[in-house]
Amino acid sequence: MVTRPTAVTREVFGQTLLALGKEDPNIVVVGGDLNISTFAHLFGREFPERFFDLGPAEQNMMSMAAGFAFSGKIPFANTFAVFGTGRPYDQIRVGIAQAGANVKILGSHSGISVGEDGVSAQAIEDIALMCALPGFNVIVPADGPETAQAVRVATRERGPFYIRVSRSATPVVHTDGYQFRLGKAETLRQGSDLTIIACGVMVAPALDAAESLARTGVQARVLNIATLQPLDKEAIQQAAQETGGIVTAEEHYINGGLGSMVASAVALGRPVPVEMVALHRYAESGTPAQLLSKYGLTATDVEQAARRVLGRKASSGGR
Amino acid sequence: MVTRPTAVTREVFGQTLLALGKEDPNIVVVGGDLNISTFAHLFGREFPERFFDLGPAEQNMMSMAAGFAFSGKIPFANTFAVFGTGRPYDQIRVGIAQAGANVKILGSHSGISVGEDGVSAQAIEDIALMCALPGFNVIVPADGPETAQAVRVATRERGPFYIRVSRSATPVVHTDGYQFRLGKAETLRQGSDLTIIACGVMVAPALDAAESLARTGVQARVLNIATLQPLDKEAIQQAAQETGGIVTAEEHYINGGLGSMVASAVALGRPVPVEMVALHRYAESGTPAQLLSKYGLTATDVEQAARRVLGRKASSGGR
Amino acid sequence: MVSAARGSKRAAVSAPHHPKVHPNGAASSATFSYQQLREKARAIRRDILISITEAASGHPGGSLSETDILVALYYGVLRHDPQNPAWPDRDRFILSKGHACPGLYTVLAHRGYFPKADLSTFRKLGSHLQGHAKIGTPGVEMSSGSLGQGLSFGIGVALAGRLDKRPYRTYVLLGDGECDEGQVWEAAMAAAHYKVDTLTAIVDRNGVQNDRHTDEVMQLEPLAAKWRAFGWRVLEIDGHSFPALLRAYHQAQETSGQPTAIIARTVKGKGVSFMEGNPAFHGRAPTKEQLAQAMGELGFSGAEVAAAMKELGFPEAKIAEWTGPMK
Amino acid sequence: MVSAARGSKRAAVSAPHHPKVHPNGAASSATFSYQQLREKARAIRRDILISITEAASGHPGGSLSETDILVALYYGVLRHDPQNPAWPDRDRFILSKGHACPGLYTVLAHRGYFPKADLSTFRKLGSHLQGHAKIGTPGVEMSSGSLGQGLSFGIGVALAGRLDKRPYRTYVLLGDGECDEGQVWEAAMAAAHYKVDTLTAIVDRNGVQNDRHTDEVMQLEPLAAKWRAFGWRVLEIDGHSFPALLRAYHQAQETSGQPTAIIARTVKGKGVSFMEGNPAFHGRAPTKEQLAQAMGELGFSGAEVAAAMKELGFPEAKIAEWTGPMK
Ligand SMILES: Cc1ncc(C[n+]2csc(CCOP(=O)(O)OP(=O)(O)O)c2C)c(N)n1
Ligand SMILES: Cc1ncc(C[n+]2csc(CCOP(=O)(O)OP(=O)(O)O)c2C)c(N)n1
Ligand SMILES: [Mg+2]
Ligand SMILES: [Mg+2]
Repeated sequence: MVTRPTAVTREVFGQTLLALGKEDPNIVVVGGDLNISTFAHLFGREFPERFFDLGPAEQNMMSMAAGFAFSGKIPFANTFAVFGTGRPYDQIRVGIAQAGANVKILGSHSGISVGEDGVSAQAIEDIALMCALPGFNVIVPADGPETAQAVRVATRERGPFYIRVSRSATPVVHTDGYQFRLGKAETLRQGSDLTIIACGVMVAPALDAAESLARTGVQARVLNIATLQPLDKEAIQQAAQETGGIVTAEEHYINGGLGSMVASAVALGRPVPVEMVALHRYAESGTPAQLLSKYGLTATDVEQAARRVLGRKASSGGR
Repeated sequence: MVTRPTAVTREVFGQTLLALGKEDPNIVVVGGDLNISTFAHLFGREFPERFFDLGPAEQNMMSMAAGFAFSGKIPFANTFAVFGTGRPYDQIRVGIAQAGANVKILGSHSGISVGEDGVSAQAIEDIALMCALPGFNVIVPADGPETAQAVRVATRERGPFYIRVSRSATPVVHTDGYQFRLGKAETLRQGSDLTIIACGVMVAPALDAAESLARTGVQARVLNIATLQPLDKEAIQQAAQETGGIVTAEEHYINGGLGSMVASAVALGRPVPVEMVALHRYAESGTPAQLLSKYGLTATDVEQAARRVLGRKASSGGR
Repeated sequence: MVSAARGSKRAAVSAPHHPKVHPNGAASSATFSYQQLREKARAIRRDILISITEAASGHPGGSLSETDILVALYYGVLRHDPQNPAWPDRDRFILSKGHACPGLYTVLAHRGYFPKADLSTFRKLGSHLQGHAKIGTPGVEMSSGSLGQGLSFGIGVALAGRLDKRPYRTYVLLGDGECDEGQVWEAAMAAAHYKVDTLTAIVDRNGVQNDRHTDEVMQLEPLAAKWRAFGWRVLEIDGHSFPALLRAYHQAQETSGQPTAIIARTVKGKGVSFMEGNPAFHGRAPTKEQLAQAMGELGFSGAEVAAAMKELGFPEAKIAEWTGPMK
Repeated sequence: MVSAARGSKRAAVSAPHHPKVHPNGAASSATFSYQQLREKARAIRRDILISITEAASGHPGGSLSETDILVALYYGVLRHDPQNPAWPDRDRFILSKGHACPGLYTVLAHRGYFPKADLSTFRKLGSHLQGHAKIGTPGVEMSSGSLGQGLSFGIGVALAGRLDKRPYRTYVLLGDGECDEGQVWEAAMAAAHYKVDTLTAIVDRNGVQNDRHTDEVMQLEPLAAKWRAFGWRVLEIDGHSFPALLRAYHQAQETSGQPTAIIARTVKGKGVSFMEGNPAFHGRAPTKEQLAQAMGELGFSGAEVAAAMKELGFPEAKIAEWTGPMK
């Protein structure tokens, strides 16, 4: 495996938000007593008059954000992913999604890599929730550089955005010049034997798995799909067409996330075998590394899924 | 098209709940000021001491239900589907799903067939939400008889259940002797050219579409999948294997519902072409019939999707 | 800008009769007497009921209870320009209890935000007059339908105005049943914490919610004490008295350092005997026969209703059919 | 069953020393002096800090502020049986502010619900002592971690008891920051509406929430007036005084027709100078060095800490390493 530099995506969010705050006086920030954890306090320290902590009162926070948005502001609502999606879901749905409000939601501490705090804090359903809202842009950046770009793009583009970041330091897979393109899959590695499609913290393990496969002569294409909605169906269908098998990898419950959306795109295009690396149940407290391993979200799990796909391709007499 | 008798599934819920209340003194009902609409008031009239209206305060309602459940009661929480899923989602997630509480949630007025009340009342994401909760039983009955059975099964089986019913009268596709089996797909019609998989109010249009297809010599299998979680993957994979193409039909947004879960099952089994009849955006006010037609949820839409599948089967040189 | 002297017969109410003549639509000179406001309210109740009857669904009870609250605001208090609903300095009115949109729609139509004829399309496919008020309709500031969200939204609106140093005020109308929602109290706490004194909440205290009376479903009293304990100035008034309403709005405008809650005691279904205080008409449309009776009780002759229906865009045949049995 | 006379030095506290000897685990005769309760609390604070230090994450501040509240309950008030946590007639304690579970876990372990050695597994893979208290751990009544849900849960528990004519009482501990959540006020309203007088809420009024002080994040005062306006009897006490705590619990038991809220003024991080009133220690574990200082401040010698760590199941090497620098 390659040793990669790491970055804490929530910290990158906070720094980017601070930088944007200097550029655009219309940005306001609302928070739920977790601004230090999300690094939104960096903005709050610099621009106290544009920073509103509402305490743990997430419903109020989201509807307030909608009110700001329809008064010409660009509000960033920030908290843990669980408290920024499920807790105020109805407020997001009616006041932001259905209204088409220009609200940006940042959910930090997503997935099981939250670690020790345990299940209540581990958002493993937020992608399903946010992708169930028509018109909502849902972004799961793979690393620090992509987070910075995603936050900028979300600020620039009108409409509702959800951006999902992590608690722990995660590997950096992009170089500094990287340009994030909203709604577009990114090919991180060419290959024609199968395609590994990943998002968020699973992109690095996907690349590691591809490396490992390459050592046995298997060339895996690797797609980073940071925009979960709108989904780049064409890239997925092209990958299915050209490589004949797909593995998805995400730090999310098996239902409603990347896997099921990719499976839908594949089934609507050229059907090929798909294997999914995802969560099948609630996790627990533990270190991030322990949990990722116990619950099946490692490079090895991705590689094994890839081998299953290759086996299924072979047995179906596929290309 | 066959003319079928109709029943109002929310009314069947209310009547069944009343009957169960007579059988089991441990059933309690919590509601959110919509008990007349859900017909839970039938229970409330008969058993006022076991009936608790909390007003529109759905978060409180759900956590109270959890408290009842862990004190030996079988609580039914009832309200509109939007207010029984998204509004108190975090309470359901932590207090019911993660805790494994023996709570039964009844969401009425689901889908766009709510009609004139408009988008805020139209639950088109509730299946995605509830299926994103590991271990949550999610049932979307096709008609009155199945609703009655589902409510009984949910009462009998331990663990969290979500049951989704409708506002309007909907066609009855089951006879009185029908036995609902939790977690099992029901074959409503045999056929080998393709399979139509539907749930809820889309089951009747699926049967109508199959009839229409039969008149042109196409034999469509029709599966009613009332249990969305746990999903009967075997039946789906067998249908894919045996019929080579699948259409899904649901009154739900395209993401996270029946279609995407079926696509996942198919992609994990034998990949075949799938077409989905589902919603692609928010609807609006209108009569149920107008909306179902405008937003593409009619028998004709199912039939057209079936013909697309047949076309794709042919062009891929499939079986 | 409003001054309604206590006990006076005429309200010195400033509001634009012809908004277009005013630069920015802001300034205003026309005033309405209490009698004129009452007449407006009567006409608006009429059109509310006609449009709900035509839709054959909708929420008459809370629309009739809120009518005077809205008429006082839109004809006596708000600085607004119906020709320019996006005017940045406009006062904002936010309907949190969005099911009662027939009241708002009818006031907006009478005020000139959109043609009155639109009222006959309420809840119909393709209409901008959705079953619950939604962003997109001219004059509608918030998407609604899910209770409890409006006050929070209003805080955002009001704080944006503070940041931008705009002079506007923000008014939010809540239902009493709606106050069961915890989000209302989250918002109440936050508005006081941030001293949002440009924000006024009006609670339509009609004593009835969806299924039953508020006392039966969820005891709200002492409601004024709740708002006070959450840091608000509280005014308790008769929500059907224009002098009281205008005075209260005025007092709210003069309150600084804290937001103001106006608890407006009203009658659900106000003006129609069989709807008054009757939970059954929270969310049910009247029949044609019931409409006829209601029109009579509001003091409208068949001819007057026919004229109104014509303005609302109804075809002759339907006008004849509906108003035939009316006196 | 509890009677702690005002000003008396000894609390006539009934609680089982050896629960197994009591039929159903209910009856109890042993009493603890205030001094004994204080000693218990000191030992529990010690073990809270040891387990959080070992976990290298967790929430010391709110665990230390709630310690006396829990000790008074578990040693002086609750009718419970640690050997039979499912005893249907047991009094229920519900920790709504689930992040402060180290306090609860340690009290439960000291009370005998599970081995003290489990405390050294807190937050570790496979442990039943999850980062936020969760159904499944003996003595834990509710899954938590998301603020605002416990009081509602408690209403369900209490009403189930009323339906089943069981004698138990239900106690719910809330954080003060937690009271920002609207759900708390939904529950407050409902508990009063349904006159759930077997329900007691305790607010750990430590003045600090996650990021900052409660006054800075969201003004809660006048907090007692809020609960009163929501229909509750309110008792305001010193949450670190055992006489005051026991008296308040007793008064709550004697209140009928309405639920009781005990606003317990506490110090976040109580007992450890650098944690007291310090938001930084809301959710951060002490270092080994900080633990050593804390142990000293609580009055424990290195030898005493070593003995405690042994009971908590730590290996000798770690005990030596940690307690070496201690006095
Ligand atoms: C979150 C939410 N829960 C439930 C409902 C269903 N509902 C619609 S109106 C209503 C009663 C509202 O009563 P009130 O606020 O008193 O309205 P008014 O009497 O002014 O019409 C309810 C429960 C809703 N719209 N939103
Ligand atoms: C719904 C929800 N929002 C946010 C959080 C994150 N959070 C954990 S503890 C905490 C502060 C709680 O403060 P308080 O209730 O005063 O707790 P205490 O001081 O007793 O530790 C916050 C905001 C949460 N756990 N749940
Ligand atoms: Mg009302
Ligand atoms: Mg606190």
